[in-house]
Amino acid sequence: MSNEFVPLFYGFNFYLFGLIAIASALLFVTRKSPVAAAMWLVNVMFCLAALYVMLDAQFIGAIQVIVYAGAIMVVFLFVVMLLNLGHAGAVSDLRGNAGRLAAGFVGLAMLAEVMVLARTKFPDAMTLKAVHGLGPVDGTAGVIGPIAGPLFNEYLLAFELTSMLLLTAIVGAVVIGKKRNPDAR
Amino acid sequence: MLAESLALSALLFTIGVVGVLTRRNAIILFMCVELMLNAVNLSFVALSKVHGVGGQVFVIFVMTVAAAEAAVGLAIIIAIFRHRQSVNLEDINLLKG
Amino acid sequence: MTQFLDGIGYNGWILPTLLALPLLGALLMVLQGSMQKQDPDAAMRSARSLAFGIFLAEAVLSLGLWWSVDTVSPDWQAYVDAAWIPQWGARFTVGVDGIALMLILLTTLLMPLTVLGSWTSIRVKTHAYYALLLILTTGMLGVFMALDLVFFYVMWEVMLVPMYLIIGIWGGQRRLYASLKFSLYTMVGSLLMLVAIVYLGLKAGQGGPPVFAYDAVLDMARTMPLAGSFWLFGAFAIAFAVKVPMFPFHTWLPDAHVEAPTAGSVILAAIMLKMGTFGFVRFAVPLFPAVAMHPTVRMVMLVLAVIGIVYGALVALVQPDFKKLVAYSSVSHLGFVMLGIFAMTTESMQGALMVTISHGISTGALFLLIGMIYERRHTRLIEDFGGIAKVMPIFAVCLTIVSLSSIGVPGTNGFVGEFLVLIGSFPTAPYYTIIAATSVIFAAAYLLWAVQRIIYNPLVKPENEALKGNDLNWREIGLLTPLLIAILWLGVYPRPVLQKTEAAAERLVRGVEAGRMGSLGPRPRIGGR
Amino acid sequence: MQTEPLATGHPLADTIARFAWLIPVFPLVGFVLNGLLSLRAAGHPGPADPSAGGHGHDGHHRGTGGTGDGHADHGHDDGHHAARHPAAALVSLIGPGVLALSFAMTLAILYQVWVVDNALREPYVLTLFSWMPAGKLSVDAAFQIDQLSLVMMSIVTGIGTLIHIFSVGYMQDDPGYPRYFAYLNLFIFFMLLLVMGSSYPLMFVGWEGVGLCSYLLIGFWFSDKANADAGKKAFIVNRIGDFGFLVAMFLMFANFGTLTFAGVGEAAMGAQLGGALVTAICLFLFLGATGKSAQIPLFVWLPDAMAGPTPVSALIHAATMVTAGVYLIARSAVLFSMAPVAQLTVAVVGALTAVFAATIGLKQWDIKKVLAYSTVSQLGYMFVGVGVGAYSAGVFHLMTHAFFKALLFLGSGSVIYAMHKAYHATHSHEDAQDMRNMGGLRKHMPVTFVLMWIATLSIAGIPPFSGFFSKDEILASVFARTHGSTLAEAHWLGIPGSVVLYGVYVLGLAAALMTAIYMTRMMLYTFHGPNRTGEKEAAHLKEAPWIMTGPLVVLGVLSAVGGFVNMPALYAGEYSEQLHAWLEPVLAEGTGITLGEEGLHLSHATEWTLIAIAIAIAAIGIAIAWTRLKPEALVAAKDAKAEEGIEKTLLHKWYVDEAYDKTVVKPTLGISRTLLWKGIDTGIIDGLLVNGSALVVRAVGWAGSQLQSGRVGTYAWVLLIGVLSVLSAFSFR
Repeated sequence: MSNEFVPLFYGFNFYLFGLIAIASALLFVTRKSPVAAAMWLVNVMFCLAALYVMLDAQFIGAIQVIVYAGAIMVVFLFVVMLLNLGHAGAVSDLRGNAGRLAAGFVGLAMLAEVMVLARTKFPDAMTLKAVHGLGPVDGTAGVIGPIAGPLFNEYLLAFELTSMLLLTAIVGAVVIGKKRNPDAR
Repeated sequence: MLAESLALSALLFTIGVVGVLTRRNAIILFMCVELMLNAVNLSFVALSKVHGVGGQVFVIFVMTVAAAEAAVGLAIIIAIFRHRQSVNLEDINLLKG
Repeated sequence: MTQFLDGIGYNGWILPTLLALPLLGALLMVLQGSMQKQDPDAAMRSARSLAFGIFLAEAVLSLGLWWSVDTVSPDWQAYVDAAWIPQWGARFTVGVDGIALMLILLTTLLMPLTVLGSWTSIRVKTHAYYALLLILTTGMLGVFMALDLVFFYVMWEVMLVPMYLIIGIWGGQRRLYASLKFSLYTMVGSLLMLVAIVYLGLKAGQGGPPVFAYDAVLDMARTMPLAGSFWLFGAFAIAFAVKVPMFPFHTWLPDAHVEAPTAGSVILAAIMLKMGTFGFVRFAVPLFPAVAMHPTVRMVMLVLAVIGIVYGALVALVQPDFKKLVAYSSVSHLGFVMLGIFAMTTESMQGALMVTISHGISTGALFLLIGMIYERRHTRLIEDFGGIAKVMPIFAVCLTIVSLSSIGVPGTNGFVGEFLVLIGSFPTAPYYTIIAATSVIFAAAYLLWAVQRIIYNPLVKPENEALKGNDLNWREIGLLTPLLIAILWLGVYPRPVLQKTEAAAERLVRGVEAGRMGSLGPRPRIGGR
Repeated sequence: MQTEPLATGHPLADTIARFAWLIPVFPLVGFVLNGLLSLRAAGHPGPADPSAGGHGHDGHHRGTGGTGDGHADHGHDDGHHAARHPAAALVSLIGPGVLALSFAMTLAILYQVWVVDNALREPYVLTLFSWMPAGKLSVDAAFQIDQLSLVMMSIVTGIGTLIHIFSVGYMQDDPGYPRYFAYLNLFIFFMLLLVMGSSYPLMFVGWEGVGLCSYLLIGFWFSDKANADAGKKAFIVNRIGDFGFLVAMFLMFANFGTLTFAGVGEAAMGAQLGGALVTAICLFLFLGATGKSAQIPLFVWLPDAMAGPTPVSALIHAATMVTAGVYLIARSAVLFSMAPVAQLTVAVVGALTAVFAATIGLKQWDIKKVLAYSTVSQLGYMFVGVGVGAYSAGVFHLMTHAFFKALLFLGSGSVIYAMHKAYHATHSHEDAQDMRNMGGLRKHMPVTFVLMWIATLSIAGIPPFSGFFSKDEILASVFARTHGSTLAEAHWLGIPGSVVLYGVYVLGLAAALMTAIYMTRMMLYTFHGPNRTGEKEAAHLKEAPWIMTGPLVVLGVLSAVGGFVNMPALYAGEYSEQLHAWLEPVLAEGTGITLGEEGLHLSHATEWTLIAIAIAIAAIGIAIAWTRLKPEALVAAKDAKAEEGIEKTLLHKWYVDEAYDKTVVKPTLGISRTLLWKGIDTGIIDGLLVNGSALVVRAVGWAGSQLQSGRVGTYAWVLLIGVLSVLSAFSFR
């Protein structure tokens, strides 16, 4: 990518959304109130949707907005309100200074690790082979078609299993979340 | 823009991790996990530009699983809250055998 | 007799049959047990008769070995070799020589007696108990006849489980502790041995599929460099030393003995401990003669053997529990065996084997006697007795004879073995032998003192006076008689046994002597027929 | 390897000696029969199910259950006079009968050897079967018939027969009567094995066997703890000696390659005179002998052994078993003669024991204890004899001692029997063995009185009784070897051998003096003076029945004339030294080494002087006791005051038992219990190593379980740290 010509506006927007995403994420993890945190997370997701679009994954960007920001986060907020946890409690749920320091340290260590790993040459057995028949996305072949093809051919079984998973999750959520009648026993 | 995307992904993932480690509220913890998943999704999408559309297919799977996880996880949180009147993880040690 | 046995092809089928019969018996036992569940007394009666019948059949069958086995021949006798697990290179290979012959006969002849010893004392889950005894028998016989290292190891472990259960289910107060200690000790040792066996098998396969055949492994092991074989010897030696048990590994024995039911103690002392010494004679020493006879290694083994002899005797001196006393006396006796093995002369080796056999007989008889008195008095503490000879004279006579045999009074089997070990060990290990010989004093002290406190002294305790008229019954006399005869017979005329083992002992000694010098030398046996 | 002569070529091979194996077999048969009788009467087998309890069976057992209802007090229990054993008559026939058969057989062989005397230069070895063949070792079950073993066999079977007959009277009323004879027969069997065996291991069988029988017989009345203790003590102390015997055998086999008497003797001839090897072998053999023959330091068991029935004391602890050590050394004559240092050790220990035991004998009140210490002392004498290489003199004293000491013990048995009967008749519980309760028995038991005096004069060394000749010969031999022998030239602990021998001679005289004193004291207190038994009891004192006094008379005759078989050449002319000549084929080789080529000869004047000194010492001893001791002043045991000072020390036997208890027994038990068992076994091995490793495992497990808090937060931390570790493992390869 780096050897390609990158238009200035494209690059500006990319960095802009990236910085907003980082800032929102930081705000998200530091908010006391769950509602505020959730709002900042939604913001992160919007930024990511934008980035997806810029990375020639328009369909993913669309469902990012619809599924994540629109559905999953709404469920979160719904639960927060259902349990009446909307405002920060008397005691912060944040850990003490030591916990925060350690967490920061772990985070830094992870980043460093990723940097080192990026320069590491792994043994052949550990590297993934390119999947045959799936060429790079060229952005001209339409938005949905390139994804739909593999999804309903190579990954059909996985796709169907995912549907099973969703069904199970729905049933499970209903069963778990159902208020038990104390007299039922 | 691959390198920048991956760097952003790593950064978001790390923030998610730090969030998981620092928060005690179960719901916020869940959200942090969602953030981490999103970070991973970003790298998938970025890499699909080079390695093929499989990455995007995978993102769809991840989202599905995330949705399922959110549904079940939140149901569990509700159940626990009914039982303990708290979503603070320090109060919850049901995993202990 | 030999002709008749040849006529029916005895040597061709006897060893597999001896292994299979108890297993079939165990199956039969389980079937019978599942059919009648209601009346425990009826179950006990049917179970013990069935078990006795099977063991008797086994004993009668095995007797033919006495004539059919040519102990002088350099070949393995009654050799059977069949494919077993081809993927691992493990084969079902069995065969005997003079040494194994004696131990197999000891096992098969002793087992019916252990059933008689459990006749009335085992009252719950009788079918399971006898089924376990039968499986245990297969394991023990398998160890003595195995000529494939993997088969040997499997049989070695097969023994462990039934014994663990026998102690753990039918044992005394602290049975769980004792059974766990017993199995953990043994397992630690046998795992080391497994590693060594796998290594040897791979090495003997020379890059191809592993080979576990005894003869092939032996040839390979003797050519290994000293440093490598040192660790292998160590792995084998620890496994066997735990079983023997040698000095620092012996503490499982008193607990296991005390807690085990009578038959368990008898088998443990009479046969299972011999697995350890047999292991040294069959595997650890001949496979790695250069290590075993290395001055330092040999010194360590001799020192431990002698410590075991004296230490076991001294600790036995102060035991309040008679069963524990006998257990420690076993440590002492087995020390003699180890001394004989590592002194490595023909006389001492034969003596070691003689001690092995006679310890099996006399300690087995002692445990049976303890079981008999325990059934009557429900105590084993020496101080609880006194003056028993007055109310149970037959018991007193038997206990006296058996104790004298254990002490090693000439004219009993105990003397022949000890004397041969000592006189054979003296030329190669004089100082150790002299220290070991002091145990003739301690042995007399601990056993006579205990015997005095049990059957002599005034009869004051009312519980003991109540034993009047409750002397040994015919079953118990019948069960002790073969043992008493064996004690006196082996003491007065041990020649048949010594003759049968002489060739094997001599080949072993010469082979080890040669192996120590670095040459291949005569192996204990070469190939089957 | 074995140098045994071919059985066919031997002059004895075609004679009755061929059946010599019957001699020990007779008593063995007796043992089996009597043992079965004892058991048959003793118990019926119990119920089929032992845990079902033994009640309701008592009815079958009335009167037969006890095998040895011993009594706290020596023999005859009050309640058991009616309990004479049902098979007593049969036992009385079998017990002494088998012995008589053996004795007759021995005499027949003895006669045979006498006839072919000159031809029997080589021992006749009768091989029965191969006992322990293993590698180079080959031990045969074989009997050796030669002059020495014939002497011993005659003593064993002859005196054994007499004592068996005596026992018929003495033990008749004991409920354990068949058991008693079973043990006694078994003892004779083993004793014959000991003296007839042709090799050291076979001798060892007999050696241990007699120890075993001694154990059983001492503890015959085992219901008394003291008796059982004494039996056990005898066996264990003997075992210490056996250890020496064993080591000696190991040394012989390792160096000579054989264990037969003939083979070892031959090999010893080739060894170096005074070499370390033969010296070591001899010292270890002597350790064995000290155990069996109750010498310093292992003599402590013999006095306690008097807990057994008195005929047992006579047979085992005076006449036969305790002399086995002397026999052992005589048997190994060549070996010992090759090791002068060991010989001197034997002589010195023997002499010290003789004196030491005699001092204790001076103050004992129990009549059997006096005799016991006297036995120890006389055994010391025998060791002096064999120690200085005068093997035939040692064997001679062994023989005469067997006569007079058996007589003394049986006589004391008669006395005790009478005392017991008397106390029993009056239901008194006084001690029937305490001399302070006796006195004046002369009137009541005249036969015993006369016979006991014969024995006393004999042991004191008054001519012409047998003891005089044997004792004199030993002392003369010691004196003769002070110059010119290998002993005189050797050094013992740096002291010249001749000096040592003079010391031994003086000690021997001292012991003789004390022997005369304490024996006279015993006679005075027992038979002379007023009676202290009690007025009522005195009426019941009477001579024992003839079945008991009969053997006493025979022994009395033997004690009186037994010495004539070996009179010195000085005055006996052609009748001199007959025993010496008889034993010459067996012992001459050994004696020859000690004395050199020509032998040693004392001048007549010296010999007469020595004889005079010996007689004078004995006479002085008797005179001292006769004049200084006042039996009239004694009071009965129950009124006696406690002794003080040196008397108390002597009465308590120099506190040797106590010292052994404090220095050996207690520490051994203590170390075993606290250090070995509780310390090493339970503490270090089980506690530290076994439970320690278990503790480590448990600690690790506990630490692991703490991670299992059940809190997601903790898990997240652990997970991440794990991921980090794995990743870093890859990145920093």
